Amino acid sequence: MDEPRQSAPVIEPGHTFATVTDKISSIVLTRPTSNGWFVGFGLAFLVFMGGLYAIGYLFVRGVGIWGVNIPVGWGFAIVNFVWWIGIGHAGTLISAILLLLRQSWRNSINRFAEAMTLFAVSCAGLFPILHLGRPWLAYWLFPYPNTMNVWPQFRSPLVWDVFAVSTYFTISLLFWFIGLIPDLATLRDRSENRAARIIYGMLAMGWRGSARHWSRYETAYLLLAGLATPLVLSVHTVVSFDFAISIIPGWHTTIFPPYFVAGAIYSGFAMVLMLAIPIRKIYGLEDFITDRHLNNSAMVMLATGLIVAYGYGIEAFMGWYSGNRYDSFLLWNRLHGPYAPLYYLLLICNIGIPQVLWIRKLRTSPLGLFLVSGVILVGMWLERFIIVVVSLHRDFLTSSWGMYYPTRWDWLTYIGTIGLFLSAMFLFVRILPMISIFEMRTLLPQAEVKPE
Amino acid sequence: MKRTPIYGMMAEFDSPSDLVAAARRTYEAGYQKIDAYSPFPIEELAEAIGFHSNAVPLVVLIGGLIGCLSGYALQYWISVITYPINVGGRPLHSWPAFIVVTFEMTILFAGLAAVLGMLALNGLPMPYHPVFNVPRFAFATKDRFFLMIFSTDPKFNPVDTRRFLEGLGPRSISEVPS
Amino acid sequence: MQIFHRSTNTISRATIFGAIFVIAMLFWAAAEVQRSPYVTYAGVARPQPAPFSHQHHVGGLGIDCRYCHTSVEVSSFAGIPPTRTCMNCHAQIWTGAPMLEPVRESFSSGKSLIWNRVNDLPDFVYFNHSIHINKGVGCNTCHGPVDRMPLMYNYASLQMEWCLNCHRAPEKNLRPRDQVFNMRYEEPSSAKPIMVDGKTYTDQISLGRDLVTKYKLRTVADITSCSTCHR
Amino acid sequence: MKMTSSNHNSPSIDVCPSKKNKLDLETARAHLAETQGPEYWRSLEELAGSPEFQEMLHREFPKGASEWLDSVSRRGFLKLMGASLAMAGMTACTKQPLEPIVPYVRQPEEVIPGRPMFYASAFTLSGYASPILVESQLYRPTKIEGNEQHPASLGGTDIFAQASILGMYDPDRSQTITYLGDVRTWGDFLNAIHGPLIAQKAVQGAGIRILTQTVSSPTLADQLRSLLKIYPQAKWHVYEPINRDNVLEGAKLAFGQPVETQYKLENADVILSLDADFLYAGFPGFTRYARDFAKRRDPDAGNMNRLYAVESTMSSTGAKADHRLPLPATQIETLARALASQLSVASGVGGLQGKMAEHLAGVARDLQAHRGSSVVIAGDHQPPVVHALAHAMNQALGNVGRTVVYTDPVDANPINQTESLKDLVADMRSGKVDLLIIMGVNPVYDSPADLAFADALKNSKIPLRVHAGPYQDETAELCHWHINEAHYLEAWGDTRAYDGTVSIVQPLIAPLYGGKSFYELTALVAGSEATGHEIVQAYWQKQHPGSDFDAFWRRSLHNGWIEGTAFEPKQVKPTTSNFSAPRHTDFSDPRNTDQKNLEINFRRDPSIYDGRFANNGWLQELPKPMTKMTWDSPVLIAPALAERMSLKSEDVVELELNGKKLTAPVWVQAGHPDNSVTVFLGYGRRRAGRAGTGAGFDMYSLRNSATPWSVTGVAIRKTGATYKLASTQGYQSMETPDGGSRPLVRSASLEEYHKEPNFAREEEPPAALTLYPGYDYKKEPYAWGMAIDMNACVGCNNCIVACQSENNIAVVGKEQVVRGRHMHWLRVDTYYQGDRANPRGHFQPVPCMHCENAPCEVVCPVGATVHSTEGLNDMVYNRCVGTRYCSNNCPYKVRRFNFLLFQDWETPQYKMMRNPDVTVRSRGVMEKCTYCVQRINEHRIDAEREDRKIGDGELQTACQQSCPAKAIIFGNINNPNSKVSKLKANARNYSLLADLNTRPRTTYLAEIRNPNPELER
Repeated sequence: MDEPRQSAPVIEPGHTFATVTDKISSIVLTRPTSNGWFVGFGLAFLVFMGGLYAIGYLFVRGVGIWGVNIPVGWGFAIVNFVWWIGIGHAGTLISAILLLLRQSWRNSINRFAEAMTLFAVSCAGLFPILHLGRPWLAYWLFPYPNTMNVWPQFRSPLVWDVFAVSTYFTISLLFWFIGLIPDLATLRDRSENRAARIIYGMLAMGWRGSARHWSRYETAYLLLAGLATPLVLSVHTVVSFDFAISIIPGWHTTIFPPYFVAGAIYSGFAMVLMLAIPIRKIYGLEDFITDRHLNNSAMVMLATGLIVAYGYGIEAFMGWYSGNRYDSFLLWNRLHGPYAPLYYLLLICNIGIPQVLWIRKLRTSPLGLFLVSGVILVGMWLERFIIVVVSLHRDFLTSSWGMYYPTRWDWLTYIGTIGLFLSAMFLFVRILPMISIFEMRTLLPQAEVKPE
Repeated sequence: MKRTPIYGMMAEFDSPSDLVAAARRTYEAGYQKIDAYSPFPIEELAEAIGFHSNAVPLVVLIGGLIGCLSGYALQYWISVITYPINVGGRPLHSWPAFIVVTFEMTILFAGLAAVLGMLALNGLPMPYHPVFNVPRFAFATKDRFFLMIFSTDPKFNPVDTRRFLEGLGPRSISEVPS
Repeated sequence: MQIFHRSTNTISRATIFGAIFVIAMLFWAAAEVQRSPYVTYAGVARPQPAPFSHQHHVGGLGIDCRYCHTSVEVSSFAGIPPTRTCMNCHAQIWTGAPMLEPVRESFSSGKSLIWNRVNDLPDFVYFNHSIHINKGVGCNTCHGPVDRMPLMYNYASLQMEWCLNCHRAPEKNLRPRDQVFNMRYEEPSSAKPIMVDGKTYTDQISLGRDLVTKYKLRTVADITSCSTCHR
Repeated sequence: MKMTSSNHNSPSIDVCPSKKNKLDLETARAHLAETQGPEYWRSLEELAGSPEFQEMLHREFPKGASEWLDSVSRRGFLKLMGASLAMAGMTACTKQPLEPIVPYVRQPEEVIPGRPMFYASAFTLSGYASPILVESQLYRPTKIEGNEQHPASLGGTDIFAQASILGMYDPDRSQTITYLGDVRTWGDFLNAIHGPLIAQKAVQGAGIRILTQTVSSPTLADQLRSLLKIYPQAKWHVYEPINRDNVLEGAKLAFGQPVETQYKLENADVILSLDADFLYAGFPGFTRYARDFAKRRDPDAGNMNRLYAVESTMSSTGAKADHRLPLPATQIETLARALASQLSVASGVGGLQGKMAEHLAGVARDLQAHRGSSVVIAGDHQPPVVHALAHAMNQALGNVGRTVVYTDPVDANPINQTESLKDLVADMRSGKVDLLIIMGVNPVYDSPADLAFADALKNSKIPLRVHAGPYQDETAELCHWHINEAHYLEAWGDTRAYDGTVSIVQPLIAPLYGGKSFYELTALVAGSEATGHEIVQAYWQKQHPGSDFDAFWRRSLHNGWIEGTAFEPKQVKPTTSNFSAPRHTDFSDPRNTDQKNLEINFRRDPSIYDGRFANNGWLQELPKPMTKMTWDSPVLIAPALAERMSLKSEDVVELELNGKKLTAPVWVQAGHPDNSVTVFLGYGRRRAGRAGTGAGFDMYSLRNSATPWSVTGVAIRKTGATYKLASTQGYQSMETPDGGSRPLVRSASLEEYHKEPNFAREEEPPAALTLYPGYDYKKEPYAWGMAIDMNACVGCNNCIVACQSENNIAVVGKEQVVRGRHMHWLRVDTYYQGDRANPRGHFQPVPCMHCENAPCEVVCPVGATVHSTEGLNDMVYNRCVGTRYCSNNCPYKVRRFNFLLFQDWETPQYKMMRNPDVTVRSRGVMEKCTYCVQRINEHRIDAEREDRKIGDGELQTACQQSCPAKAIIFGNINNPNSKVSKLKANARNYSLLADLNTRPRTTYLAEIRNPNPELER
């Protein structure tokens, strides 16, 4: 492990295999559950129920209850979809890419980052189905033999989405699960409660830490990381194709894939920090999630943020340079059109404010980072809104120009998915080790095998 | 070979270094049917017990190839053979459009192969295993390191093996009932 | 400590493979149900106000299809005979038959008989009898051995895959126009060859191919375009 | 024939005809009679077992009023129930519900189930007939088409005729005879009126007053006259809010007698319109005029006409004009006088200075230069003297007999209707009236406010007040008896076209609610109980005695008109001297008049006319040609005025006209004359039905009998409130706010065109530019394409309604239109170009382009929209899952989406009305123009059965068939000799957004204007 000269360590000194193990597993195994947890979970779940109500009404009445119309056929649903998918990128990125880059500091944040990925992708996955005119027919997007003898249309980016997102979810799930197996074994052996023992035992599948197993395990884990790396890049590329493949000014552009991926990582890390900071405070994990982690994540955000800024720049430049009357109008419309305030807000959130991350002090201040991350998440949501709505609402024929106004149902559905996300997170931290115990052990100096 | 009521003999160590050293010595001593257990992966350990290569990469490669071919074949069969129809004036075999799904299918199959292959090769799930009969083995997932000599080893013999293990200076030795 | 019993090893593996098998079975079952008479009504006779028997009228008395289904050659709709058509004969014969009471009742009261539709396509499918007749598709190709049906039932599933089977390979089902209404028509075989324009055919495919050109069928691509049936 | 519980009569009774086998209804009648009138179809409904129907039959007044305006109404939830059924109909894996199938008892000989029949008839509006063919599916009228052979139609129709089919099936139509709101029978009424009539006999009917609409029906006129013979003291009053009093008085002023003025625009090289909107429905003879006008707009024919328009509000005529002069209505008289003196026909004022004078001089010279081939047309709402001047000018220019023809009036009783109504009110107040019979008129709602008709009706103790009409409207409310009138598609009658040609109106179906026609009502008052059929036939028997009557009758019914009934031209001499003194002679400078003293113009509404069509959803949702407004009647104001008062569209203002106040939203209308506002009559109905009630604002409340059309002196005040208006086209310019402009409608002057014929052509990217090889359509027998000539198009909207009727397009209501969810498959974009004070108008009908490289198809994940081998962009509703990606990716935005369950799945009337050939779309699916694929299929099948190819022009889309200007041409572009191929070969032909390489099958012919070169600079 090549340690870049960093002051803050990945893990505070004085820990042993035992302390690490107990510290982390105790969060799950200690009884009783704190009231704080119940309150938090209760609220999150309530919000989620609100979302379900909105979804129920949606199924009864139809997408007409949302603000979508002609020309703006896609509204909040797709905005939220892209936003959630983007957030879902951090997990696999941290686990896979940083693993390949041997960034061992990742070990203490990859577990819940992956969990977050799964939940974010689940939230994202809801929207493409909900936004259908006839959601009960969503399965028609899968190629399966049917009495109609008809099949999906593989030239459509939406079919690509189906494959990309479902693959991404599956791989992330596997990655997360095999990462959990040794820790589940630990919990199996630590827990006093018989039921817990059986459940963890079943999930651990009888893991016993055999050297042979470990060696195959490591190979598989590494290969999976190798596969997940191109995958994570491809997913948001494919999502960006939804727009790039079309002919609508503001969508039809080649910069989208890289710029979407960067944006995804940007928002992903923001979400990781928004979760990590309170969690480490509440569960006193400052020893494992140290300022070093905050600092590194902050720098990743700074970097990806600049890539995103470059994306905006190129879009604007192309609008002007192409000389295409539709593209140049799009630029004008973003700067002076009815949605211009949102565009400026977007620039402030995604480019302006994050520049404070140049300040080292702020990169290690939990509160500061927490706030900046929040701003970035808002900014990234706005970016998707600008891309989807502002491009659509004024396209080629001036006669067909229109406006898009979200309805209360749009908001309720969106908020609802946030509720779903948080509920899932609460459950996760309560029943599974939120930090990879066995990988933490490897970080300890004792883990090194001294040559005889 | 002779039937024995015991599954093997197990020695417990405190540190990865001790375990690796012990494993080496045991292997050099001519024991082949041995295994070592640790709470985290130790690169040297597999070598030490004479486990050199595993088949996971091959499985993944095969999975990937299957995914790739089936992915493209599916699209070609649907778009060109069984359901040919003019979509926006594009040719039936619009290969550039078929790349994405092919790629995703490759990753999916390779990934599944990696996980399922690993589990299968490791013989998991195996909730029951004799080693769990040893109460102290619970620490194998915390901070203890175990070396195991199976009773099926030709050199195995309850008395000699125990003596040999004692020679390695373990924290404790326990017999693993079958 | 040992949490699980030996057997759990076998059980856990059995469960994994069992689950896979069960799921596969469910999909298969769903597909079967979708094609089953429960959904398609294929082969299921419908209750009718009067137990009209095609077997008797067509098979037995040899009445031509067009006597009742008058518009089959000129319209999309083959036509359901008005009560008067029944009365043409039943004013003279079986005048007292109790099973004909609904018919007489309808004729005297002027209230229509309400039959139950047997060959029923979804409302978004537009089928045209006249063109199929015109291109040499026999009645019983789709409607089956009507002359042997005491009570009418639909012979085919009427599902899209069934339609496409023919639209994708019309030569498999074409017959000479003069044979369209022949309920006992048999495909050409070496035993029973068929003469068309002085040419003898002993197998359906070669006959079908020639009829495709003779009757100027549109290309398969044409007749599998969506708007051929969906508007 | 069957009625199913499902969305429409299933495929079993569809099919368009190969040739329109028109037959007279004689035989059909017999069969209908055989099944006891209404029972004939009612029984079917009962079989369908629809409780709504029963409920509807017996309910007195329409429920769920203004349902369309309110998304969460009772019926809104009923629709929810329908949704489940909708899904059943549209999803793939559902079990088919068992459906009944109901044959005839005795099948009529000429009926072939599944093939429609066409009957000739005529639709009448304010006395003027539009000749039509009605498509009948097993005796259910389903579509109105133009009558190609009739001189007044030539295949064209107008929006009102097209939409009348919905009018017939309107579930809110009055469904029973009522007395003080209680259900009664025809017999009851007979008894009730018997006594009073006896009493009147004694006094020679001195107490009888009959108020009718404009009557052009020879039979009805004859009936009424003979009625007046029976009751010599009785009086026959005529009133319509949109009357032609000024035309009549003008004719009297000019010739001393009422005459009808007909224009022969095919002979006119120069046309001057003095506030006459002769290119929009509602102007007598519009369909024919539009055709003649369009015929002379072909720049390649070398005889292109020139149109000057002086108008008081932006109209489609103004939009088509080569020179347009916006002028407050009250100043047009002055201009007319000045022009007249220029042409030295009248001793008016010459006193004109500045640009106006030059302009006028130029026009005068142009007219002079085209003596005998020019025409001056005065607008119905211009004062009599303007009409007289127009007559004089036409005389002086030698146009009479060439471009202008005078005949007897079409109106059988040409009297000043406003005066007539005044007399009636006077008699009512002075208690002279004992029996008042109101036929079809709704004076309580639409009579001038100063007459206070409602008050007169309520407070004058008229012992017996009878109202006959299609609705339980405002007037019915104040009458004792209400007779539900039979729709013209349900009853016998006759009527006259603008040229006098008489058409027999024949019923297509027995009255849905057993209504009675005015013929029958009049007969009853005259003491006979003859049926409409007997009455009309008897009258024509008199006109055409002799043995060959049956042949004559059949021929007349079959052709749709009676030979030799067209009026003969009349020789009339105008008296050029006796023009009364000018009203005012100054062209006041716009800037110095204040907002307290503006001119207000009252105009018929472009969509719902005088309010009689207020409950017609198709018309309510039809975007008005210039504003694209639906469901509402804003106050139109000029941009300059809006600036001075800092008003924006949708700001609410208060109008005050001699004491009466009314608040309404404004709409800034480019090209509207300054210091003048235009309001539209017909809105603010109280008892119109679920669609019409409550929509818009009642401008009649400001209208006075003295100044029915325009008057100066209205004050407008900004209230600060705003009001949402439902315009379907938010942005009406091709110039984008960033200063760019988009070549959507391409136009040039005739000169420019001759210099550069290919000006409209745009380089399409070469096919080789793409990675993909193109698709070869040449090998196909047919490749469908469409060409739209924007020079011919007059923006009359007929195509939109025709399409709506043919393709079962849903009405969504104001709220949904505001949200941008209207469903029209074909829209007409209106663009304004140049100076907002007096811009050029352009109309561009936009159906689906059926792109060969369709962007919509590529992005559909389930292949619900794909290409047919003949180049159609098929839309498969039952495969659509509703991602709306196709619409996003459609650069023309012609796709429409069922965001909610827009179709009415319950009302049995609508089930009967729908075209059984077209799937009724459910919630959550995309839909769009299909090039009328149902017609293509039926024609192809018929052609194949007869072993031939579809002939050019044999197959017409709905929009094309009834287009009065024949601006839309559809056909096989693989046939080089087809009309459409020839048009596409024309230099003016271009495709919209060609640079996107979508390769549209629908292309446009650029607009060419013919301005007067001398006025250009």
